[in-house]
Amino acid sequence: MSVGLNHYLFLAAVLFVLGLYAVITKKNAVTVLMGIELILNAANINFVAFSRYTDTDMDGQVFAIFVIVTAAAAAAVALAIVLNLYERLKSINLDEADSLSG
Amino acid sequence: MITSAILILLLPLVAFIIQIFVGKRLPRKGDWVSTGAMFAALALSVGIFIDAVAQYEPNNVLATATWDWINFGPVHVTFGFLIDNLTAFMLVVVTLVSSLVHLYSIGYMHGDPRYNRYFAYLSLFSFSMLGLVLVDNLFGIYIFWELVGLSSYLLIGFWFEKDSAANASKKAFITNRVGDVGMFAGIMILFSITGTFSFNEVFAAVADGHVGGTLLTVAGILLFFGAIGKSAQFPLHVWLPDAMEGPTPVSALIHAATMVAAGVYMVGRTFVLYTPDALLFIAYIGTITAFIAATIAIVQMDIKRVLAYSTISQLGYMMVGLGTGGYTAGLFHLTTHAFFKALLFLGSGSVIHAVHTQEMDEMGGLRKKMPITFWTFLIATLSISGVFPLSGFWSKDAILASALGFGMTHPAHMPIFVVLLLSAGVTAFYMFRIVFLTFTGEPRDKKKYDHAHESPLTMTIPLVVLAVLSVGTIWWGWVEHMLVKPELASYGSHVASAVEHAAEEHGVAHSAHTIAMFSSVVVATLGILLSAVVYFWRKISADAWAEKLKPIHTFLWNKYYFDELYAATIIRVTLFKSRLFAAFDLKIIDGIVNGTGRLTAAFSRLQGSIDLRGVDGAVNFVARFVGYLGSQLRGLQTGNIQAYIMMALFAVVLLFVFQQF
Amino acid sequence: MPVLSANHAVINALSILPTFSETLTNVLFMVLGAVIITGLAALLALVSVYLERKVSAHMQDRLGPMEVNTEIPILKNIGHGWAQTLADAFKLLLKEDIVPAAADKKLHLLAPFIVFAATLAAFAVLPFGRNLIPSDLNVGVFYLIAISSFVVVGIILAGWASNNKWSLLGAMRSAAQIVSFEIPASVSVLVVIMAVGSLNLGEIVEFQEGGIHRWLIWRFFPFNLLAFFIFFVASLAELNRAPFDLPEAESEIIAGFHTEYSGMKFAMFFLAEYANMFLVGVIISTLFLGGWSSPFGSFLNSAPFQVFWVFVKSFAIIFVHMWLRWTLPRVRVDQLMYTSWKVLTPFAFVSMLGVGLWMILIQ
Amino acid sequence: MQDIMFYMFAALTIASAGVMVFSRSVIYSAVGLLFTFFGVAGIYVLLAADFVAVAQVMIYVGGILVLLLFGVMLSQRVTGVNMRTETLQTVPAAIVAVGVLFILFRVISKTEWLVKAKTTFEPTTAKLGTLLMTDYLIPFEIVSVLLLGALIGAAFIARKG
Repeated sequence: MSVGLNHYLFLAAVLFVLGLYAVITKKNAVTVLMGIELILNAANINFVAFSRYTDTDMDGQVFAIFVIVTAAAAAAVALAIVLNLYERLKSINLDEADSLSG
Repeated sequence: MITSAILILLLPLVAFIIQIFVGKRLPRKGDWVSTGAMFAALALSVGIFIDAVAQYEPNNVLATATWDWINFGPVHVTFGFLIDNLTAFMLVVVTLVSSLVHLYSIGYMHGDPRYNRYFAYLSLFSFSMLGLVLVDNLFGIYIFWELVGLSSYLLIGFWFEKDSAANASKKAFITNRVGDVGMFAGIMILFSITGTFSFNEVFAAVADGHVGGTLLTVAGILLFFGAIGKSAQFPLHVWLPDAMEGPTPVSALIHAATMVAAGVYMVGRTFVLYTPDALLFIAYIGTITAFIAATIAIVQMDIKRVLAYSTISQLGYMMVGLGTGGYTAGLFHLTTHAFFKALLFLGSGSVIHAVHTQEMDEMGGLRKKMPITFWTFLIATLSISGVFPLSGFWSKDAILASALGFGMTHPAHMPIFVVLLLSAGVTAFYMFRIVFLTFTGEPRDKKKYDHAHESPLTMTIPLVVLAVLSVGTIWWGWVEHMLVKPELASYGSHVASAVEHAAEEHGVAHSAHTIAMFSSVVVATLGILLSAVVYFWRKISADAWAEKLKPIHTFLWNKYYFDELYAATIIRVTLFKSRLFAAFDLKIIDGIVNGTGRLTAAFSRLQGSIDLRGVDGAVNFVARFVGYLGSQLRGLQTGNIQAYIMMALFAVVLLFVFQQF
Repeated sequence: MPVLSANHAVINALSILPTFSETLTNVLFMVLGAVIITGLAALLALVSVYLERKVSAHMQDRLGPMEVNTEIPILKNIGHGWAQTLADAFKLLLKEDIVPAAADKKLHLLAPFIVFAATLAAFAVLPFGRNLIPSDLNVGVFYLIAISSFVVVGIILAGWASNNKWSLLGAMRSAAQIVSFEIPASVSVLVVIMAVGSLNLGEIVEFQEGGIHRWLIWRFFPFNLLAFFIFFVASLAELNRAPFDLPEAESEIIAGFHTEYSGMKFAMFFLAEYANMFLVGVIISTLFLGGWSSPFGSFLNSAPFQVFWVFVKSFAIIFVHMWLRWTLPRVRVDQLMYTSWKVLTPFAFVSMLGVGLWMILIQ
Repeated sequence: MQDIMFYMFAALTIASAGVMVFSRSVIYSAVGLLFTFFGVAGIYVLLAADFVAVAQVMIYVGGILVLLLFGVMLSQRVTGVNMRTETLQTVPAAIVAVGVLFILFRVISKTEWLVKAKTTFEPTTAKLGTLLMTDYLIPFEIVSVLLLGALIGAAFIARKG
């Protein structure tokens, strides 16, 4: 069976789930961020794949570019927050940032 | 021609940028940058004007240029310049007065600690005003309209160390905003119907009848609200007298010659948009303004305030001119007024510069000390009083003729003319009151009199130039040809209006002209004579009459109690509303919150008591169960975001499973 | 890349056997191309190293390597120690590979490969002649900027994996420096892209064909000249070369990120550095100096000469790099950052604005 | 050929993503991420999105990954290879992840996509540029402002410490 849209979607699904797993399980804030990047990449693969395999001109690629750029902004802000967290807690483990605990 | 228009616009802007950033470090603090830029703009404007005269045609459009500005989906906004006879005329007026005021300011503002900033603001103002004149669309006008408002705010509050100046600037800005809201609404009404801001397209839509009826009347009146604010018309005129806290050259440029005339210009520019009903509204507002301001001016003692009220009154005249169909008359008066009123302000500035006071009580007899100032001031006074053959005579006469013609066709509206005529007499009276109190008689403050001296050359040259321009016997003829009223759209029969435009009927116009001319001269002479009797020969004591007419005097002295009225109504209501909301927040919202808190507390107490009873052994099992559940739920609230994510996803999975099987 | 131009539908239509053979040819072509590029890069790096030694020696009034030679008859007469770098390269390859005990062995090994691979990957799009572009990408310039960012990751990994303070400091300095200078460099590249209206390197060169006066460096005077200078200075910094060689400042942090490297792995860093120099030379000559096109218009502009011109221009740039290195002292860290953020970046934007306005006004 | 390339890149992507997720060292995760990004870029190339592919490499590798590495180095004891990240709630997470994967696979395979593959490929850059400046102008401007805001905000937060 030659490669078609579904293959790309499956690939994206696997990436998405891996990212999700990283986000849920990792204690280290930076690793969690990496997981988020994986999720965004998975979404991007979907965008580009749909733009290639359906009749939607190039809108998917435009969205992919927007996602990439927004991810850059998010990463910058998130890392600034991580550095701040480190200043306060001397640790970037997310389970220690639980001042909202009930 | 578009190139020179862009240059005219850019020169003051560049001067502003240079001044605001590096002005302090330039030699002479950079006053020559702004002044030079203005004179260059003047030269270019004169060039455009000469072109306009050379290629003369009524309503000739000399040049246009349009660029795409905002362009998404169906919304398509362009930006551009429009140069026609009116623009060419206004360009010369603005650049001429502005460059003379720049020159004058070099002497007047000498030694001020924020000298360069003053010139920067002046340049900013000139840029905005020229932009206002040049743009070809309503949106552009609105933008520059706000920019002039901003520079006016900055300049009124230029000496912001004084509380009065700071307050005056705020008052001017806020009052203007009130009018601008209306103007914006008017623009948006037109835009929502026609889908364009461009004058030509909107006018075309009106001419085709796409827009009309009551909606157009409303839009016109709303647009005029902007002019009410900016041109200090009743009932938003209260800011202009207070604006005299700014430097006097600023008063001359902004609050007499150009910015306040922007409202008149705007009405003139959009003249074809106004339905007969809207024009009638404009005419009545103008009449009321002209009369109220003139009467207030009689009793004021501060020389600049008198001039301010006189400005308001003259702006009212212009509005009447436009409102009664005298398009040419209104815009002509704008021009002549710009010159003689700028001259009056600059003259008063010269006096203030010499005696360091604005109270006419402390002046007197300055004629000998300041001959140039006196003679130029006298010329301007004669002009504003409407004495033949000075420029004010021609323009005011044209407006009176227009009003009379209107009244003759529609006798119900005759009071407009009568009130205007009366105000003309009052104008002559209070203007000569200034002259007599300031320049003749015995000096009332000897020390200040001895100290006084004629102003330096940079200040007197503008006076002389403006005086020459105020004489202008030859004015009327060709102005009439330059500024021809645009073709009025046929408003369709469905517009219920009793008003027709009188000035178009030649027979009436001619007889009206003759009558108006004679009556205005008579009234002006009466006013001057009365003034001379009271203040020059002192046959009648002003103080005694003030005592006799105490109630009227107090009423006028307090400016019809407008400020008090606003304080008692609008401001009071606003404050009351704010207090009401604060109380609402404090009592009701906080009450709800506190009530919830108390309820929760009560609920907790209840739970506590149940717990207690459980411990007592009554319902042991239930208590333990509740405790267990509580601790379990507490465990879920970890504060750890990852746990939350997982729970949410778990719910998603469960949902899917339930849905599928 | 063949992949890009491959037509999905056509391939599907073919039967299995031709598909396989085509695949095989494609793979063979790719492997061959990769081998050629690698060989070329290594060769150019060797030549550059040799040049550096000789240039520095002559600048310091000495001779440099003179002795090493071979017994092969013709080559023997060249002299001037031409085989010195070759010998050094063999020496490096044969040396023992020392890995510090506390180092992270896998990453320690991976880092030089990333750096070297990124450099080689960049070679894939360099235009050596009108029909001599290994892979004529539509987004060539963009690809070059993108692929060079791999180097940073390799350097950081190298510094961290060595588990050595100097290495790590050097790596952080290097990364910060490269990232900072990437901005003015990219913006000045944008200037060229705006002027040409294409990201394709071949089209950029074709835009400049027809003699020296059509080179982009003279266009939009002086904005493109400004962009050229900015790109040149930024490229010096991105190469970690003097006067911006802080990551390898011997007196402060020994040798920076490759302090703990020796033998083969060190050779890879070393080769990558000099291959990068050549890379920058080609990029500058392509973007600003007309690339393969002859300075005399159509005269001397045939295919072999095109390669010749690329090499001449690139080595001229490399010579200036060396000249600067042996003339200028090293700047301080704060001066370095000042140069990037407060001098080069604003001027790069000025240049971009200037060209943009120019183009709008002319239209 | 195309298919083989796809499987190669997919394998690279998933394997390195696996390294990223399951490795205990933060740095190894970062390396895994590097190759994931590279693999995804390859996938884009296969999807005829050359500009997006290069943008992916430039922004993710050159920007975000370097930023992440800096973040790691500035917020841990720098020297000492021991740069571990611990994990929590692995078992429930694994269950949930498998569940989500199951859902996604089911949805993907059950849906009838309106597939209409394009057979001709033209250069994408110019078209993307045109789209960004016309149909997507407002998102483009908003993203620009967002980026500027993020830049200033990040610098401010990080500086205050």
